[in-house]
Amino acid sequence: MSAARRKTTYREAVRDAIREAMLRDPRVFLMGEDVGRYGGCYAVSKGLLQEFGEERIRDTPLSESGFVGAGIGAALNGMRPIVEVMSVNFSLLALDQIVNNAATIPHMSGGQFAVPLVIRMATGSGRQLAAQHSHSLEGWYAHIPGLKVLAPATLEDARGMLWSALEDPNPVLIFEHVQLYNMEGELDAAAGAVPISGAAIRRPGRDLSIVTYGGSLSKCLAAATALAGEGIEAEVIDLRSLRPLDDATIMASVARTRRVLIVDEGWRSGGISAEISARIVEQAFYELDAPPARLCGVEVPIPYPKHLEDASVPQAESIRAAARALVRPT
Amino acid sequence: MSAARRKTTYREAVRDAIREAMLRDPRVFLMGEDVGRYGGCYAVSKGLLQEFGEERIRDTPLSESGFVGAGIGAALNGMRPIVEVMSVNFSLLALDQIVNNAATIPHMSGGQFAVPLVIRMATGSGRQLAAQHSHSLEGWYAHIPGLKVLAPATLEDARGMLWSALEDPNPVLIFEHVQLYNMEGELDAAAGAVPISGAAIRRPGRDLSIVTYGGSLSKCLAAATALAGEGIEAEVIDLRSLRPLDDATIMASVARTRRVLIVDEGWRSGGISAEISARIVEQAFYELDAPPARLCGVEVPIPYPKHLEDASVPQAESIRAAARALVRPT
Amino acid sequence: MTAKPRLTHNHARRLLGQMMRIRVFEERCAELYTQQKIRGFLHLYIGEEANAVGTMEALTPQDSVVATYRDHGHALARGVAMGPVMAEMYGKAGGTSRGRGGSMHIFDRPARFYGGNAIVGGGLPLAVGLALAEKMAKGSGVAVCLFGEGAVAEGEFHESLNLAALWKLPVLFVCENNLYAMGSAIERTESETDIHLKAASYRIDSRRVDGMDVVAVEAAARGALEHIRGGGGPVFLECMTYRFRAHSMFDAQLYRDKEEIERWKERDPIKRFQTWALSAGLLHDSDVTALSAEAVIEVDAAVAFAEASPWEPLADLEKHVLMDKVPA
Amino acid sequence: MTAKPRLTHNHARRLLGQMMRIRVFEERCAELYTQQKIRGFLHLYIGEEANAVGTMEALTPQDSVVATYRDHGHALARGVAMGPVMAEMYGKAGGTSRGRGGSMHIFDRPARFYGGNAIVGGGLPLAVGLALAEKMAKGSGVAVCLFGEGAVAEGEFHESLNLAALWKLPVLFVCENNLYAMGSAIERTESETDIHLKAASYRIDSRRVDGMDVVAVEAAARGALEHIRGGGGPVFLECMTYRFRAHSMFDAQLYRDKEEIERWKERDPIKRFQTWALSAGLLHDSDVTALSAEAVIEVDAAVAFAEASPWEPLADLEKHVLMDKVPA
Ligand SMILES: Cc1ncc(C[n+]2csc(CCOP(=O)(O)OP(=O)(O)O)c2C)c(N)n1
Ligand SMILES: Cc1ncc(C[n+]2csc(CCOP(=O)(O)OP(=O)(O)O)c2C)c(N)n1
Ligand SMILES: [Mg+2]
Ligand SMILES: [Mg+2]
Repeated sequence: MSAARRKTTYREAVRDAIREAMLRDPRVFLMGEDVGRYGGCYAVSKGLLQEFGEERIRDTPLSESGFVGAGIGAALNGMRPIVEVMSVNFSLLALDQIVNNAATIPHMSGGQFAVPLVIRMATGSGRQLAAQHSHSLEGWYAHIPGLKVLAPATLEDARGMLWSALEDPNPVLIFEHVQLYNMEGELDAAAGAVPISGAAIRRPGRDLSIVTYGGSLSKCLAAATALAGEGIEAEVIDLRSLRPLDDATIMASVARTRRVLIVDEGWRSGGISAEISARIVEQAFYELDAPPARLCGVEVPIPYPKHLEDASVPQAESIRAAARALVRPT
Repeated sequence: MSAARRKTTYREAVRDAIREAMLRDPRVFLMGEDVGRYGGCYAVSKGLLQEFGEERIRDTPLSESGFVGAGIGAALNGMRPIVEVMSVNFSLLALDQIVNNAATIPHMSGGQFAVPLVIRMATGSGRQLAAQHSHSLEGWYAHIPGLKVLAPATLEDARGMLWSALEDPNPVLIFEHVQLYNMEGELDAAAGAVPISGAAIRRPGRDLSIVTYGGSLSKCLAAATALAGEGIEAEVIDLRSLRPLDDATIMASVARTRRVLIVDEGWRSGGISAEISARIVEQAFYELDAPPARLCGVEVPIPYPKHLEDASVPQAESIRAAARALVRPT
Repeated sequence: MTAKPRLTHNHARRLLGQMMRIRVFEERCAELYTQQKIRGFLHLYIGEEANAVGTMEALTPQDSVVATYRDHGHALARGVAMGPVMAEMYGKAGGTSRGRGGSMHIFDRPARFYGGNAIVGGGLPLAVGLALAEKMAKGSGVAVCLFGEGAVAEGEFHESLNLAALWKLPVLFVCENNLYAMGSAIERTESETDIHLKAASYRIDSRRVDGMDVVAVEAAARGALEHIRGGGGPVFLECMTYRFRAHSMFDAQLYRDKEEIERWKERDPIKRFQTWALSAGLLHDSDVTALSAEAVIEVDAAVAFAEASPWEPLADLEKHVLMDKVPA
Repeated sequence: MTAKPRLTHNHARRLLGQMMRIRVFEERCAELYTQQKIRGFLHLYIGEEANAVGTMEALTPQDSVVATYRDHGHALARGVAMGPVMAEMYGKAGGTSRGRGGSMHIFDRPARFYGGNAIVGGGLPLAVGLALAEKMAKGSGVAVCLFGEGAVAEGEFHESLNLAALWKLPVLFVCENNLYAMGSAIERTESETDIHLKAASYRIDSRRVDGMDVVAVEAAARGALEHIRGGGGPVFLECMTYRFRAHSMFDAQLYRDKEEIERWKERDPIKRFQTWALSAGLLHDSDVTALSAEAVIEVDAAVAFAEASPWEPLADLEKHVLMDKVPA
């Protein structure tokens, strides 16, 4: 690899993104439970307190509604807060602020006030944290008008989405999958902001489109590699943004492959996969050779034991099987 | 009408259902903000305090998380609480209790504990209450495993679903559309419990299926009547339960009509309509003459003025137009 | 009545005038509601005017305000123009929020008026955040948060008071304790009914004030703001008050008796202040007559403004759901 | 050390034994975690045993218990069998929750042990509800709710305390104040760091107890339960304690220094009680040796039980998501 690339992890990429934002804009600050002294529940913000001090790396009490609401208020009054909620399950405590305030104030005020706020949270299963720490509610949040919802699945996006989100005048939720934090790879030393609209084709293919995001991307890519060995070329689309959805990229891919598998760790019923399926049939019904297929989380509060947890969400092997069944129905 | 039928309203039907449950089972009680002295925000529980006393018609402070959680605890300990949350927007304050506790404890405890709790809330737009009082989040709740979600749209269901919900060992959410409370009609004087599983065909038809629920049912029926004048016979399905969904009734109807319009006041993206559309293509793709169509709420925090509020959600006229376009595409 | 040595004629005239215009405005709103010009919920502020007027008198333009659904009185006292407030009640495009919010959601950028929040307690964290931004940016503004005593039971109250006190933020909490939350008397919702004690338990400087006495409220607000601006951290004022009307237009008031209302009406903040100012020679009958006439004229004009204002075009329904820039 | 006149040999033996078996169990859990037999988060209770043991000693079988994610100690003290608790930590079918909950979600119906709740503050409303049911059904049980001082900042704490006090419910709140919430020292999270005062502001009978003194905790719990059973309403105990280990297994403890930990270790509830009981002649060296051996034997057996327990079949993944009846 070129000298301009360096090894990093997803965790470090997020940290670098926060550091960059803090350096670039004095209005930016990070606020959340244990982001400071403790270094962040998932060690994302380790070292930032020492660098920026406790005003701007602001530890909060356990008060999700209070400090998320305070983030909204600070955004209304000129700041650019990054609020960290440790885990999406805890964000339910702040839902009033997110849905009833952040998402409505711009419209309800007739466009007088914007809420340029970023809320980061960890999401997803895979660490055996059981039913109050493992859910994937990003697709659920994507139902709410007034919000933008991002799911960085790569180092580039972990590094680059934050600044774009902070520049957006709207409240943006960024979901970081817990299994990604340790993901290693190389990143351009000069890596910076990336656009936050638009999906990305992470692997081109002709036989089917696999639409996914976040923690499921690497599983889909692994499945695609395995499928290639069977002669099935899967195109893998990383949604990147769950709200808004990039219909154009999806439809263009589906028009080429005529078959689509949507993979999503969230619960199946009423999940984001259903929305994608519905849009595909609305916009590309006559180009489909088969109904869009969904492979989603099993509808169960995530159980603790590994064999049950693994079985609760799509895995490379089940993705491969679903893709194969779609392309070569028996 | 026969002597055994009597005039009533949806509001009275709910009240009668509560009264019946209170009389039948001493473990039942009603708890919520202003359910007692005030008689309920929408006057549903008027008079019940006088009849049953303040222990069992229990006014609570403004503490949605506290009293919903208390309802869960009481259900765990042998009671059969009916908890009223004034409006679905306020229920966001109690979401931690509903999603992280009520929906998970049975599974998380390995089946040791059930949560036989009913939560009633008002939902929907149409009263010009604007962006913090008018949303339709029942479809959103239907994403959560461990919950059952009901939407009574008729007097019979308003009267009959509550007791069945109380007999269910699971947490059941009942959504009452604010525009229905004043709905008048006749009800069998002996009306009582009705099963809570299964959709109902409210109007048979051969040309298309309109799938809907709650506050949109009467609009769909009005549209169907008007469509009949144009020679289009719409079958109108009232889902009644949003979780679980009654796939069989939907698919059987779609197999007959080959066209389906899903009508839902909730926001379109990621709403319950997307799920229904996805299921239909998964289960009945080759029986469809056209892609399932959705007519949903516009993705906007509901605005106050009547013309904008009306335009935010499906109305009989827009339903009729959408149905016509589906059956007679231009 | 708290006698304030430095109360000038002009100031007395201003206080009375502010209260009167709010009263006349609100009474007109009640009429307009029965005429179905104003729809949805409507929460009249009649009887509680001294709280908003006394508080807002003490503010500077840099201060920000977070109010409840009972916000028209607050907005008028804060100096938001009456025409746009009335147009908002109508839902017209000339309204403060272009009609999208209605009576419960008055927002006004020039006045730094951040709603009009209809989730009870939901405005408190916003005020904390406004104050946090102010402190971090070394601004001089104070965030003033008005709410009813019903909000005190909500978790968001608790979290907000703790944050404000912990971080010594420039917030003035103004609890309008009108003894009822809809139909729930405070004894039936709070284990500690002395709300100012409750606030003190967060180590917040906390005082109880006669909310029917505009001079007392103003004096308390001035004192509080001085303390806050001096870096002393948040202050909590519990204003003891009463609403003379129903909670909203759908309320049969089964939960309180007429005598109680009548007793409180004897303490009507307008009548009391007027009587006192007249007897103290601070105001003359002619002032009262003039103010009263001015209020009617202003309200008439506001109604005319609202009537004349157009509706937002249907085509703009989805406007402002996402912003394309942060307004400067 | 609080000397209790009526402390018998048997009782002293029991208290020490309970604390010891929890300590040995927890230390074994730490080992099993490094062996990856236990996964996920694991929150050790080491150092805090006196709180659970002292409290649970005072309970009757009708009482119910609501705990946190630091719940293994609570469950053992409450009398939940150690084998199933260990099997739950493994995620095995023989676990209390058939393995589905893991270390943070011990539930046990016979012991009326309602979790194992991993949302900080989330158990408080449940306890209020358990107590409400008890009161409405005229039962004699008390709902005991354990939680850390970190939970005090949450809105659910506030709402729950108010409800319990307002309705005079039979709840015993036990705040295990170990001075830190993860890495956040209490001074950095609470404007009022005296938590028992905070509780008192709800007009709840509230006391501070030395949580490193099992006898003091038991005495306080007994007193509290008497008060509650007598219809006096809820009681709040603030147990001053300390966790000797990291918050969970992923914690580098950057937020406190070793000396502080060492200082608190001198007050180790097991060592202290043992020393005192020996010197007071209540226990003999042979008791200590025996208890210590018994604890190891019990933990060994629990590990064997967990090891031997099967996994839940994959086919049962969706079981219990919906119940088909309310368990009797
Ligand atoms: C979270 C929430 N719960 C319930 C309501 C319904 N509600 C509107 S006003 C009100 C009473 C509030 O009383 P208080 O805070 O004392 O204010 P007041 O109306 O007396 O000025 C209630 C229960 C609401 N708007 N928000
Ligand atoms: C609502 C919520 N927010 C955050 C967390 C993450 N978290 C788990 S334990 C903990 C600290 C709790 O401290 P405390 O209540 O004092 O209990 P302790 O761990 O000290 O026993 C935090 C922040 C959580 N589980 N739930
Ligand atoms: Mg009030
Ligand atoms: Mg602690």
